[in-house]
Amino acid sequence: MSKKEKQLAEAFIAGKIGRRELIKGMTALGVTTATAGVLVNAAATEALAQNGFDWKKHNGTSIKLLLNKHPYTDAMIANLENFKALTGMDVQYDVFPEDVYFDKVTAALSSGSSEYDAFMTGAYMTWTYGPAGWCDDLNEFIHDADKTNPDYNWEDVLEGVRKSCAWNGRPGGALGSDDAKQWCIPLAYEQNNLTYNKRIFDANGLAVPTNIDELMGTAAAAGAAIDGGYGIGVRGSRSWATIHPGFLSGYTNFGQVDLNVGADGKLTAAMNTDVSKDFHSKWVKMIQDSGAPDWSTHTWYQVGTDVGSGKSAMMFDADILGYFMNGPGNAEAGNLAFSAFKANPDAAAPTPNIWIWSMSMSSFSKQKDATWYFLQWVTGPEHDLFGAREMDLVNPARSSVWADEMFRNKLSNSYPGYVEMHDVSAPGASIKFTAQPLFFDLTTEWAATLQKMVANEVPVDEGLDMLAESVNKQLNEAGL
Amino acid sequence: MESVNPIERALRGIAITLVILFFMFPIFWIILMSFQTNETILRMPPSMVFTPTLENYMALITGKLETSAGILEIAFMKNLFNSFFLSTASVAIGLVLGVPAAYAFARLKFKGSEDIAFTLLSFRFAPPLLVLLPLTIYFQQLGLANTYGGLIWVYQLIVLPLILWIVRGYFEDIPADVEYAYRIAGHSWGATFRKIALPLAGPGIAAAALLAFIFAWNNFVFALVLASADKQPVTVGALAFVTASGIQYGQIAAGIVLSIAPTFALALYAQRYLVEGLSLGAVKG
Amino acid sequence: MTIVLKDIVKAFKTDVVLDGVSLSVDKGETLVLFGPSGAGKTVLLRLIAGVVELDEGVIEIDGRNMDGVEPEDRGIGMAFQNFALFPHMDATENIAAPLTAKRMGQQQIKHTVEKVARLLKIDHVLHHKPKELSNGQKQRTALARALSGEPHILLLDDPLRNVDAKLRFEMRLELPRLLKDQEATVIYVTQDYKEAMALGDRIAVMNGKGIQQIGSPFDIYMSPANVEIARLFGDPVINLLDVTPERSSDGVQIMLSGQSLVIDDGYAQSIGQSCVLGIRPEAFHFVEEGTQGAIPVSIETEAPLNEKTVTLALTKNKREVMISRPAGAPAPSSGTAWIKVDAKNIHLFDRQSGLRIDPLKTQQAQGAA
Amino acid sequence: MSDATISAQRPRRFKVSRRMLPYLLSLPALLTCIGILVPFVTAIWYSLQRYRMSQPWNRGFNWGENYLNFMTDSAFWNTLKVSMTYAFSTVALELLLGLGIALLLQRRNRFNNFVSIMLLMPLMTAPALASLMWKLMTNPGFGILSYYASLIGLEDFRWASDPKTAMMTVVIVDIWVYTPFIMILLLAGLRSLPKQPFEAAALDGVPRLFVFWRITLPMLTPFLLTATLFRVIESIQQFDIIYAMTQGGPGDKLTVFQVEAYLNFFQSTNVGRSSALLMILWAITYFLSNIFIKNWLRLREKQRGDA
Repeated sequence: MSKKEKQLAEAFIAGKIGRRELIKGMTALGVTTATAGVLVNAAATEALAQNGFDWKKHNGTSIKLLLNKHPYTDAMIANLENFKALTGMDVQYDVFPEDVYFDKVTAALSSGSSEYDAFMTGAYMTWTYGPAGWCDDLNEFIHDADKTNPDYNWEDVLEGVRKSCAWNGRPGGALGSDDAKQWCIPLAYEQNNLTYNKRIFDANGLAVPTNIDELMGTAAAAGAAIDGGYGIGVRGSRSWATIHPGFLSGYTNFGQVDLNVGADGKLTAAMNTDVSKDFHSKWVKMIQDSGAPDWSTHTWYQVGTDVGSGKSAMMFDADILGYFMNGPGNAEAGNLAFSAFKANPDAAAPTPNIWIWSMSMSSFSKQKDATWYFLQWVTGPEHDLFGAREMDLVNPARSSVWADEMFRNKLSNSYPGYVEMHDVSAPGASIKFTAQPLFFDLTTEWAATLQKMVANEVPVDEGLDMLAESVNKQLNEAGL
Repeated sequence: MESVNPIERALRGIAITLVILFFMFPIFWIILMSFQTNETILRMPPSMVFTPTLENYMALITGKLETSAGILEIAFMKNLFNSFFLSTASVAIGLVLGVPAAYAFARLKFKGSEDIAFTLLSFRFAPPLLVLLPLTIYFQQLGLANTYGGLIWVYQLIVLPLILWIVRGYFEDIPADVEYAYRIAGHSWGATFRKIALPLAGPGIAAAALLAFIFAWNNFVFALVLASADKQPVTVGALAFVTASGIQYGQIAAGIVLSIAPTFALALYAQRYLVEGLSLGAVKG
Repeated sequence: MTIVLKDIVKAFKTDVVLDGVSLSVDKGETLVLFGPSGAGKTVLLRLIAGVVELDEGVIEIDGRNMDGVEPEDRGIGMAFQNFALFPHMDATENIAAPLTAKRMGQQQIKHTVEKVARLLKIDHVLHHKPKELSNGQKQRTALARALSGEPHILLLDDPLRNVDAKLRFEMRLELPRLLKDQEATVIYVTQDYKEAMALGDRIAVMNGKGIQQIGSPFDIYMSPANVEIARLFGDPVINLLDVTPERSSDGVQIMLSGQSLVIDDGYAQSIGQSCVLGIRPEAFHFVEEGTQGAIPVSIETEAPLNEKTVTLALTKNKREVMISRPAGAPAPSSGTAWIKVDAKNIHLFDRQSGLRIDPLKTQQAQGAA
Repeated sequence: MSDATISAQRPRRFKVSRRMLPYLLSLPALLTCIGILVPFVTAIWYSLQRYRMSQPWNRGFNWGENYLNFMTDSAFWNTLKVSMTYAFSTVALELLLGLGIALLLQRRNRFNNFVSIMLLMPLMTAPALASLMWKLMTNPGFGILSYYASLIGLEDFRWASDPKTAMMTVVIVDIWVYTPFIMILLLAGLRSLPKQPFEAAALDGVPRLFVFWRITLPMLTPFLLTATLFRVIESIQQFDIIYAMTQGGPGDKLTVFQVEAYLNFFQSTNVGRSSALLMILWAITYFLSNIFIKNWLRLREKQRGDA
């Protein structure tokens, strides 16, 4: 970077000039906004380099990452040069589309490949990877002052998110318990809330629903109002991913759980209670009445694309999906609004289930210490802040970033109501599933059962009883 | 086969039109789509009237995909190259291994030849995943994981049985006497193979190679499981257009068009081998 | 080059084609393998050529065991019944195949090909692909290819089978001279007895897994070893009549339509046994009514056959007989006629075994039985 | 041949090479494939274990238990049913359609040749990408097929998303991709048939339907068998199209063997069940292919014998 650019960036870091001045100054120098962000962070990185930690310890080492194609990855790659400059390390990476990403991770790890040192993952996946011996407990690194730089500030990571990534490996064991192992570290996370099309809502005089019954009503009304569109987008493919967003968030709000953990540690199915049946009936009816016609193939991107193109009036899914769909390139850009949502009128607060994109260290890595340098940098406050301010690293997993005015303003300016929504639902946000090794089997079967219910192939009560029976059988067979 | 009956002619015409419509329309539509932006693609009702844009192709070729979240790097051209390299190399090796073996099975009846031939063919019948899943582990141990060499080896699973089966039929159809005549004239086995068997089975070999190339090109799951990103073919690469910031329908379409183009060009170039060459008795005349 | 076959056995799967065939061919000799299709002639030729493997037995060429010697090392020229031309090469390249194998120079190859082509009158179609050649031209090309390398052994597998009658006739005249000029040892396979007679120094008659008779054309024609061979040689086919020789005052006699035909005393061994009497059509001749021993027949039809004329007639017992005479010789053409046969010109076969009964070898035959 | 005769004479070298030649020629191909056979054996071994990667402590041999469990496992029977339905409906329809088109294009002329090449396009499209195309075309939002369906009164036609039409939709995609394969094989076959029987039949005024059943079809049988063989085997092992279209859904409507096994391996990491499923699939394909190949070889021998 030229000297002038550097001066501008340093002035900004030191608080001498504001963001507006910075961007003005940078633009005058012919630098785009995104590049400006990287430059600013270069300055921040320089500050980091002076915190007394031996950043150059692994100078010359090269590590390789396995990454999912995602804006978080884009943010990581955009900032990578700064990490290389900071440590003198080289970072290679493979990026795979999300459709095949996790299969790729499983293929690499199950074969014991040492090709990748670290990889992106969700917390659910570590329930497989951890016990299988494919990823390491990162507590050993986090709490080792020799290996972790003093500014890392682990406690800064949102507690619910942080603990959701830790599990003691015992089927049914509580997440974040004292004996839990930190299988992964959050990059950013998604809460499941309502994203609705304000234009459609306003035009048809619709109010933002505040519980499941209102949601059904509003969805039906909105669906009737949109020509060739439908009321509400939720996922429906035959996959665990159908269960975990809106569906589980609403389900949990009624005090329901997926599994009961007995006193003896034995797991049993818990989804065939009366309350659960009631919730399922409503959910199924909502999809039948006002869901997408091809709901049963919908994954997050159909749900998102439809709300972004105005095909659907709202969605109960990841908040960041609403964030992206409100951005340029979408027909409804700027029309989307956000609202925290509690399905149960009697509940005190929303209980969003969360998805956490995080980083894990491969147990097969041959250079774990060097890899940890990358992990602490990429999950550290500087990169988080950079990603949140300059790229699309929403929702950042650190409370310090949420406290950052610049980030809050950026969000509020472009995405009104987003920050408020986050603040309302964040306290109740965590993973609501019971951690256990059959997670994917049970949720996939759950999704398949939902599909059958929506297609009227099986009544809700009967379907849930059958599901519970099947789940119990599988748990039993697996010795859980 | 001479149809003079006007009703029959009309019926044939209608049938052939329907066939062309069914098989060609999706391609036609995807080509149209590849010249549109997301905006015009998502219009309802769909319309054939739009201002064509080369944006999608430009993005693929330059590898820069502009999205709301900024510029994304995509490696589509690299994928295309991988497809090309993997398919070509696999077919070449498949021919080197398969053609002599096919000749042995066809001409030099030997003890257990039918069994060995059947065994080889039956590899085609092993479910790919059955082999693929454990193979990841062995490839890791052998250092073949994520190498072109390893992939080309696994591709033999598709290529080799196909070549063996088709080419063998061709060799069998060459009258043995023609080869005997050449041997008796004083030429060695090798010369006979080169100068008589190979040229006469040429159309069959070309057809088999072409088919094998298509099947290799179209493969999806082998590379997906066994290779890292920089070795992925287009079939996997085309999925990369699904990003968190939306599906780039136009680019998917352009990607599909670009991935069909090479195989199709090859088929056009070698069409006489495909249609005429696949007839198992072609060399009898 | 001599060729010696000893106890050749060859089976395809369970189907035994040759069972203990022995044979020897002298240097410069032309041996004709004659027999109906399926008799194993072609297989035998291929065994000698080395393109089919032996099950048992020995093949020697010039005293050298051919076991394990590749076809290209046997110094053989071969013409196939189906020509087996190389479809992707023109006639020149086809004919040159044995020459390129010898790594001859281009000039010399050209010269030799042209020479052979002129000999076989195909020098005007040398640049044609087999597809563009007529059957006759293909046949000559195949022959040229067999000859061009001047092999010491020529194996000709019914080369005239697939050509039209006119050409076959021509070639039958040409071939003997051609083969003599080659000074090669020739084995010639044919199903045509005239070809066999015209070309062979000796003929080996093959039928049913082995060789039934070897001899000069004259021997085979005059003393066929069995009914089959008698039928195979001769056109029109030999007349065969079921008879039982009996004793007569003059020795041995056979009754034909009530007329006694006294035959050689050597046939006494067969008295009272069921036999087949073979009389070649040309052994009959028309005689005046009332001639001693003449047999009455009613003439059915008459057909001129090139150099001879054949009459089909019915005996009293409604048995068909054919009588042939040189074309132009006078004969009754309808009604009842009288024919006679010279007792020297008959063949007698055992009806059960079909074997020839040789009047000169009475003792041996009896001894063997 | 006796040893004495061999050793008495010179060229033992030839003897050896002649016997070894076919083995030498087929050995590289065989070795290449056997290398790939090793994992196959491993898979058998896995299929006999209780083996879920997320529970390494539970791993151990349970011998046939994975297979025995299938007997009472409704999901397995469903998989079997779905796979069979898919295989038989695709192959039957593709054969009919492919034969029909081949007959239409049988005469050699410029137009027919052009059409037959154009019709190969779907075959050039990777099934994974073809599925993507069809997904776009059947998208209820902007898909052209959904639009046309609505024009003819099928307002709410949901293609692959509706359990009732999901199978039909993937079968259509399969037909679209693979019919050209059958068409081209049969076209090649038709065009290589000898002309005499047809000319003779035409001279005798034999009805064309009779000619078709009694002459065309029997002579085409080897080609039909080859086409069927390759298609049946590929179709019973279908993965790409179904996985890309619906990942086996909606419900368990399309959980064919390979999809089910893939999900078992990659999502549940249940290696034991996944391998056992694939072994059963292998057994089925082996059985089917055996029938086809035996018949094919017999026919071939017969035709050769006739010729």
